[in-house]
Amino acid sequence: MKPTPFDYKVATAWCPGCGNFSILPAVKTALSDLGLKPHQVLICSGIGQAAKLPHYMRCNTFNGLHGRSIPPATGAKLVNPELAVIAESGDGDIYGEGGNHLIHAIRRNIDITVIVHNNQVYGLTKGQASPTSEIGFATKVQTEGVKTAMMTPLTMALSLGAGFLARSFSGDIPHMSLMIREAIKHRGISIIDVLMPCVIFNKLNTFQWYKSRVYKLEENGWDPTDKLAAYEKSMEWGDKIPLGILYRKERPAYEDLVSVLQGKPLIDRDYSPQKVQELFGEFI
Amino acid sequence: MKPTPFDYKVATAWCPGCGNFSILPAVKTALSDLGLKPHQVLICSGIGQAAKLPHYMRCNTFNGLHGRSIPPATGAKLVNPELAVIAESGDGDIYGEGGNHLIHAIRRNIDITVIVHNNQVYGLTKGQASPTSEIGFATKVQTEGVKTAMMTPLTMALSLGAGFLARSFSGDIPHMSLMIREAIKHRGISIIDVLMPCVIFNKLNTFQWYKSRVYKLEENGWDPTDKLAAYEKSMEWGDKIPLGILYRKERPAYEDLVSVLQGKPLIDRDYSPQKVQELFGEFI
Amino acid sequence: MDFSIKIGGQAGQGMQTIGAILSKIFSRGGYHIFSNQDYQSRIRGGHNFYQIRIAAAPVSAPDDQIDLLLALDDLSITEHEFELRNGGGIIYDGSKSKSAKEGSGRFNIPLEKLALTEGGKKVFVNSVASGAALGLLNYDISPLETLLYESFSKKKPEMLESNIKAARAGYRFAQDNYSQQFAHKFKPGPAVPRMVINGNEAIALGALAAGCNFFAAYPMTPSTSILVYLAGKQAQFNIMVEQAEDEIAALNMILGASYAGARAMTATSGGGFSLMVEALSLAGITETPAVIVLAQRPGPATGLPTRTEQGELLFVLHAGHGEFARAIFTPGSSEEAFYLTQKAFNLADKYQIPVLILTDQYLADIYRNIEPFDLSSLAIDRHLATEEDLKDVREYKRHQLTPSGISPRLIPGRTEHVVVTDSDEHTEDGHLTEDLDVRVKMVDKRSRKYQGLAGAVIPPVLDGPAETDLLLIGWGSTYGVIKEVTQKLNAEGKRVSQLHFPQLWPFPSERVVEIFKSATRKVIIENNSTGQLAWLLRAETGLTVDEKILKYDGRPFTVNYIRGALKL
Amino acid sequence: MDFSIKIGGQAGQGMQTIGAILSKIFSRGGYHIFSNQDYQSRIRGGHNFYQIRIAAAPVSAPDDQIDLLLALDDLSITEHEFELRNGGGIIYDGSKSKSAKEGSGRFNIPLEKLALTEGGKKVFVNSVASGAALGLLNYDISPLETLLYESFSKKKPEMLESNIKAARAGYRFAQDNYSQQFAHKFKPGPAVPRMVINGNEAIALGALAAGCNFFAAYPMTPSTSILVYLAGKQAQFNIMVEQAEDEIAALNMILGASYAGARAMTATSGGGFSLMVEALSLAGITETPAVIVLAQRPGPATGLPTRTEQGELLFVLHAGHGEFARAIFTPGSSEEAFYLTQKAFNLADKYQIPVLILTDQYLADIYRNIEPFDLSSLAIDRHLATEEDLKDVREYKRHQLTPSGISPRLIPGRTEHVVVTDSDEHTEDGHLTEDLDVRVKMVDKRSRKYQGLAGAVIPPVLDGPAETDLLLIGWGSTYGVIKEVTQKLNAEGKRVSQLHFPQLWPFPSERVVEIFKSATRKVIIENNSTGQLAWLLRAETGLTVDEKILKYDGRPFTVNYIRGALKL
Ligand SMILES: Cc1ncc(C[n+]2csc(CCOP(=O)(O)OP(=O)(O)O)c2C)c(N)n1
Ligand SMILES: Cc1ncc(C[n+]2csc(CCOP(=O)(O)OP(=O)(O)O)c2C)c(N)n1
Ligand code: SF4
Ligand code: SF4
Ligand SMILES: [Mg+2]
Ligand SMILES: [Mg+2]
Repeated sequence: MKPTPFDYKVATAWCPGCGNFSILPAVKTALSDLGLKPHQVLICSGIGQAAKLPHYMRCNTFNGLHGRSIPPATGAKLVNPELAVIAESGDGDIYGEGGNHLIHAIRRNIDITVIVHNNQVYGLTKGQASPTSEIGFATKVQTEGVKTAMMTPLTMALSLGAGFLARSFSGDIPHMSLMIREAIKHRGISIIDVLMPCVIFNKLNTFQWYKSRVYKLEENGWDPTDKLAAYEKSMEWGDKIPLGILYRKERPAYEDLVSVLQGKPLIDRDYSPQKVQELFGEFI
Repeated sequence: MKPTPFDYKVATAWCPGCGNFSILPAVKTALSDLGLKPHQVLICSGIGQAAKLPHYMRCNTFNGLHGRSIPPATGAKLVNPELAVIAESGDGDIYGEGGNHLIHAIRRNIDITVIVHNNQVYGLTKGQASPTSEIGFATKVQTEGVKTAMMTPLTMALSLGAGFLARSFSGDIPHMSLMIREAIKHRGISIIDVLMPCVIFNKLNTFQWYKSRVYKLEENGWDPTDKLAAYEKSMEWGDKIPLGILYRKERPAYEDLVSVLQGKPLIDRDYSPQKVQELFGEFI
Repeated sequence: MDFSIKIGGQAGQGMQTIGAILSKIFSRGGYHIFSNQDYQSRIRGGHNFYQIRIAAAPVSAPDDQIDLLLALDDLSITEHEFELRNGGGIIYDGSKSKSAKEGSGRFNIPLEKLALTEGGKKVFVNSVASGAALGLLNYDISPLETLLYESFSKKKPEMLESNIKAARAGYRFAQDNYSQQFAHKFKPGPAVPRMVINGNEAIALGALAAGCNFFAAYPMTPSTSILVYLAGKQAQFNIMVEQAEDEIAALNMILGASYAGARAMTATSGGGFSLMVEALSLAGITETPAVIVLAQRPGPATGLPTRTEQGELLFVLHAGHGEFARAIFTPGSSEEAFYLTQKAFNLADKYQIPVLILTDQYLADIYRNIEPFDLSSLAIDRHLATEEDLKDVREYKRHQLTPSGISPRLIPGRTEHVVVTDSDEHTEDGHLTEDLDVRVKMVDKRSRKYQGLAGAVIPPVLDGPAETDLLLIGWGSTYGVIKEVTQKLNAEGKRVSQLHFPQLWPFPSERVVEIFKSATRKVIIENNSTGQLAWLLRAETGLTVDEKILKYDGRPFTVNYIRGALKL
Repeated sequence: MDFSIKIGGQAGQGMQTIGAILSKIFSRGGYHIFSNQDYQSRIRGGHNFYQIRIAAAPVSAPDDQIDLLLALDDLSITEHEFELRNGGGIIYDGSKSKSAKEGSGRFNIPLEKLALTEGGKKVFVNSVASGAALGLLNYDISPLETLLYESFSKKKPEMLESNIKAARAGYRFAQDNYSQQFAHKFKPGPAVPRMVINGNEAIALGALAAGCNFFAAYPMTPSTSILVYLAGKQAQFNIMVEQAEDEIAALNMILGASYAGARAMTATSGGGFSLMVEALSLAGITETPAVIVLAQRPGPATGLPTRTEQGELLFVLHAGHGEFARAIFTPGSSEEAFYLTQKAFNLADKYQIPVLILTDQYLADIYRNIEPFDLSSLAIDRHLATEEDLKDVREYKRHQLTPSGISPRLIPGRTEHVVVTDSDEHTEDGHLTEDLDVRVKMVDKRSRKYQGLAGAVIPPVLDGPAETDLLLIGWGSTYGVIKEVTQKLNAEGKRVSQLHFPQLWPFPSERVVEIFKSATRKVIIENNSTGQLAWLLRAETGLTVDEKILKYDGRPFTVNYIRGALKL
């Protein structure tokens, strides 16, 4: 990997062989290829193995609560819009505990990028099923195997009107990096579901399992503007799993629509207690 | 309305003209037409004007927290499966505050019926936008009109694999009643989005507004088994709004899959503290 | 002069409109006013009332009795008739009233008919009724006309004329038919520019005066009016108001915004606050400033959504897992609500902590007309890292260990430094750590903030002699009513003092111990069922009180209630 | 005899497996064992350890020093070498170790090589190491073979032989090469059927013994092992275990289940509990029984996910908006964890309240070998409405006003009555009300439960003379270590007693006041930074202690730490 300004030398807490190791350079090169500097980027993460990512690079970091990476990203972006804001966490975090924030963030369409490290399992808490675990996947809690329908998150996101949806795979750093770049460039919320092996707790969806199934949409003349096609495609899972930009549509970002957000960043405007005087008349 | 065993004479706290008034008899007749008795039915509701419904009829009632009608319904149904269990609340409650429960309840597919009184507004808290409010809908909080995408809840539910999805309208009691009957008969989770006017806070989506737009799918030879068609149809909104069973597909309910749920209701089995002796060996 | 009007009716009948109109009119006429509301958790129907007290001297509590009942429905008569003082009267609409009997002190005014004939629509009943009340009192009608002009000339000019006609009709009818029969009369004095403002509006203004630029909330009575008020000021005050999908999002959003440089606030009630508790703890460990308004209502759970209670002091004090510093403000009046909210932001920024403002439905909704806030000495103190702080810094450390416990704070993106923080225990540079020595240092660092916070605590307000026979102790919204009780008892020659707490955490122990020394009988008055301040007082000082006067029926205290309980 | 083995290495190297094997072997050999664990919030790498104390007499705390270090990596040597007592030794694998030097007390055993040659895979290192430890001690190898047989013969028969071969190889190598150089030797005594069980397993067993039939939770360290344990017993014990989408759902689900007739429980840690706080309040007003286990870890927020703290006592005490009754159990041992959990369900059902079980990572994970639980006197008391209760009832009232505050409880669907409850304030029949007289009656009814609850409170356990020079006070997981300190000091001729609280709410004030009278020096020992019990004690009784010994680095107390702090 060529060096980037985002490099930060520190030991990680990931397991040898974990997919997270290749997501990290993909994020760093994407940011650096976009010409961003560490202080111009904010990563908000939740809790889980994935959520540790920003600790292993140089950038502004708000590592908050499990399931809650998106709300702080929302707040930060609205007031300090010059930051490139990424919400990054695991599948349990973003699709499970934090599901409500995801669905409403899609509706809100603020210019943030959501990167989900989807290992189809709860890694940090030692291997329980996540919303994306496959039916039949057995764990110490799901002793008879998972019985609930596997979530296909991009299908759900599409149904809520998301304007940028992509899938990538931790086995392909250039592809992840490209997806992240495109996602950040997209105005409005963008969501990237990154398939990655958890070598410890997911013995079903292994590196090889993914490797042998994934294929690239862009290599197959995919038209990412066709919503209905994207809907069908988003559910493709099994022998073949599509990677790439599933759907892309420009729609106005929240920031473009809300009057008070026009002009200087909110945090740079002038505030004076004395201005409140203007309101006294209402009460007299 | 013909009398039902679910009738309960009490003054309501609804406003004159409110759509809730006609949902109530629809629920009661549906239950009574199914031959159910009040003690065999449990309605779990949240908080809001809609959520007051079970107080105005005779049935088991767990009127819980705002946004949380589905989890108690889930718990109750799993242990006491002979009850017909309904989760009933407003759009703010079920699609807003409680969104995460809805999406995971769909994945879980327990045999409960979710009835959403969708007035596209927060009624009880005096008229803020809800997730189903239309773009441009102005309120005292959304002073410039709503800027976030309107949720089409059935699209989302479909994308999560729901097996019974219907829409009805408070202006048509027999239709609502039919939908509720079919929903209760459906094994697994069923969701009914009931459009209803809020005469006080929603001056856009009025009775007339709905009345002039709704049409019945069943009268148009609709095939509720075609998922892709259902997907497209679920997004139809504006000049024409479809009512009826949008999608219906049998899929195994959670209760049919989980071993411990086979046989007698959990609450009727024998429990003895002394049985724990069987486990001592593990520890010795 | 001390005159009370009660406007009663069903939700949706416009009691609030009439109440607001009359309050402003009498305020402009130089009177002191105090008004409180009682409403149910429904949008139409039921029974609500709005009570206005009009007095020559400042007043700070509702009267137990009334002089004029403006009954918009029958129930209002049966419910409140008995509250009338001798010489009081009832305005009602005989055409709508089945039970009301004519007779002395009964003023049958065809409110609806006049609304229809003069304005053409039922909505004009509000203006008819306001006019009628003024007519009965022989008050000048022009202040009402002015007010209607101000309200409608710009926003709904087509409604102006009908309103004025309706108001005049009501005025004339009352004057012509009944003004002789009603003993009370008063006239406007010289205009005084006092603000008729309630607790929530004062909080909203306080936030604006603090430069709050991000507010996220989820609607919940009785906090919603803060959300609504601020939403209306977005462009004018450069504040983004976001309705969050739930309360969890609301607090997490404002933490993100605050981290990113905003001055951020949220407001909610008990149920919503419960959902914020995890993020409160996040504010604690990430040292992110946040201002959180909790407008209490009776619990548990949904409880009584539109009533009042002070049941969450101890909850707020210990809310959040783990141990971390916070401050709790408990304003007792619109003035305190304003100044304390403004201060809360400075305190939150200085100590990088959550500051909680505990109010309740009663304070949220009571109106008093007060002197306009003095803005001259207010400042926005961000306490951000200075160039000096960063002079020799190569790698910025968001959580640098310092003697005060306060680390230099940078806004991400505004320097070349990166700002790193974490919900896990972390090193000085904000990265997660499992080094247990660092853990201890960080806990100690965060608790050291209490040294500064304790020094900055707003002392309890002692009103009355230090040597006292009876000390009446309260916090938050009971301030006004205890004040009136104290004044009355003193006027009767008793030696009584009031001790009011505008801040309860850090607890001002030293000062309390001192005050307790010279007081004989000590009574705590709280709108809850357990006596939470009494408990806190004992935990912090070992002191106990002689009695607790508690009320938990969802209604506020009244002067007579407290006097009765004091058995003096 | 009192011998401690520490097994150190990286996450994933199998310290837990080796620790569990050795613990059982020595337990079966008639020894008393105590083991504790220290691990990080990661799945592989880092540094973890597992320490086993093996003694002739009962032991209830870790030793500060060790006799044998089984170092699976280099770091374990550098980190723990200094803890070795004279005559102690280190087992390590020279081929993997860069820094370790040969020498006296250094036992270089080719663990990995033996695993590969004997078993063909690295995983057999666990068996090699277990064998090596026994070989060094000249302990019999057959208990190890038996255990391996029990573990593998059914579940993974293909692994059995290799494991036994590996174990034998390790045993033999140690015996042949080093057993002469290691002074410590011990042999199995007559078999004693004690249970090697940790706090979480004891809680899970307690729940099963209470007939818990619904458990919903969201995974969170250190509570997850309760979820995992119960999930494995679903069919056998007729308990449904559901992984909820979040903690809000978890508690709301169990409230629905409990309402519908189940005995329901959830377990979580601080962050998850924060999210449950709203539903806790719902349990309060709907009077729905619930058992909630909160396994504490250091906060705030994510804090130190795998460490221990007692930082949430006051949070749990006041958690939830509004005021409502609850009970808080604070077990100090596996025995208390079991019996109190079993009791919690009966108490929750009787008073129709939430019962909170406060434990922590330390208690959750420590193993002791204890006498099998005495099940003979345990019963499942549902306290449901009887035929008698319903005899003359035409319309059943779920929230009927009664002198005890407890209303007859019916299971929906099991009679022709309907069971109605509400998060709003409600009438006796469960329907929402805005009648403020009813409100007061309902608040009073719910608080009356405290009369019964206070009578049923488990008194604090006083161990040692009532007249004492030194009273060591603690709650929850500090029980064991304070017990050892007390025993040691008494053995040295000092007059010391221990006061342990297995239940902290309702607070057993009377008994404490009495006990305090005859104690001279009173010291509270808590695993937190503020002294939460000390605060509660003062709030409830006005009493203060002479000192607080606090620890908040995420690690539990040790005997020496407390002794040092006592400066005796
Ligand atoms: C409120 C809350 N609940 C539970 C946890 C415990 N927890 C930490 S990480 C995690 C799941 C992690 O799964 P995922 O998000 O998929 O991340 P991964 O470790 O697989 O990368 C859980 C449940 C927590 N920290 N906070
Ligand atoms: C945790 C929580 N947040 C907020 C509220 C306040 N609240 C009560 S009802 C309601 C919205 C109601 O809207 P909806 O669910 O659409 O029901 P409607 O009144 O429109 O039928 C809100 C926000 C609450 N009770 N609890
Ligand atoms: S547990 Fe799984 S996801 Fe977590 S670091 Fe290890 S391999 Fe990666
Ligand atoms: S506010 Fe709207 S939804 Fe609520 S009762 Fe009135 S009309 Fe119906
Ligand atoms: Mg994961
Ligand atoms: Mg609604």
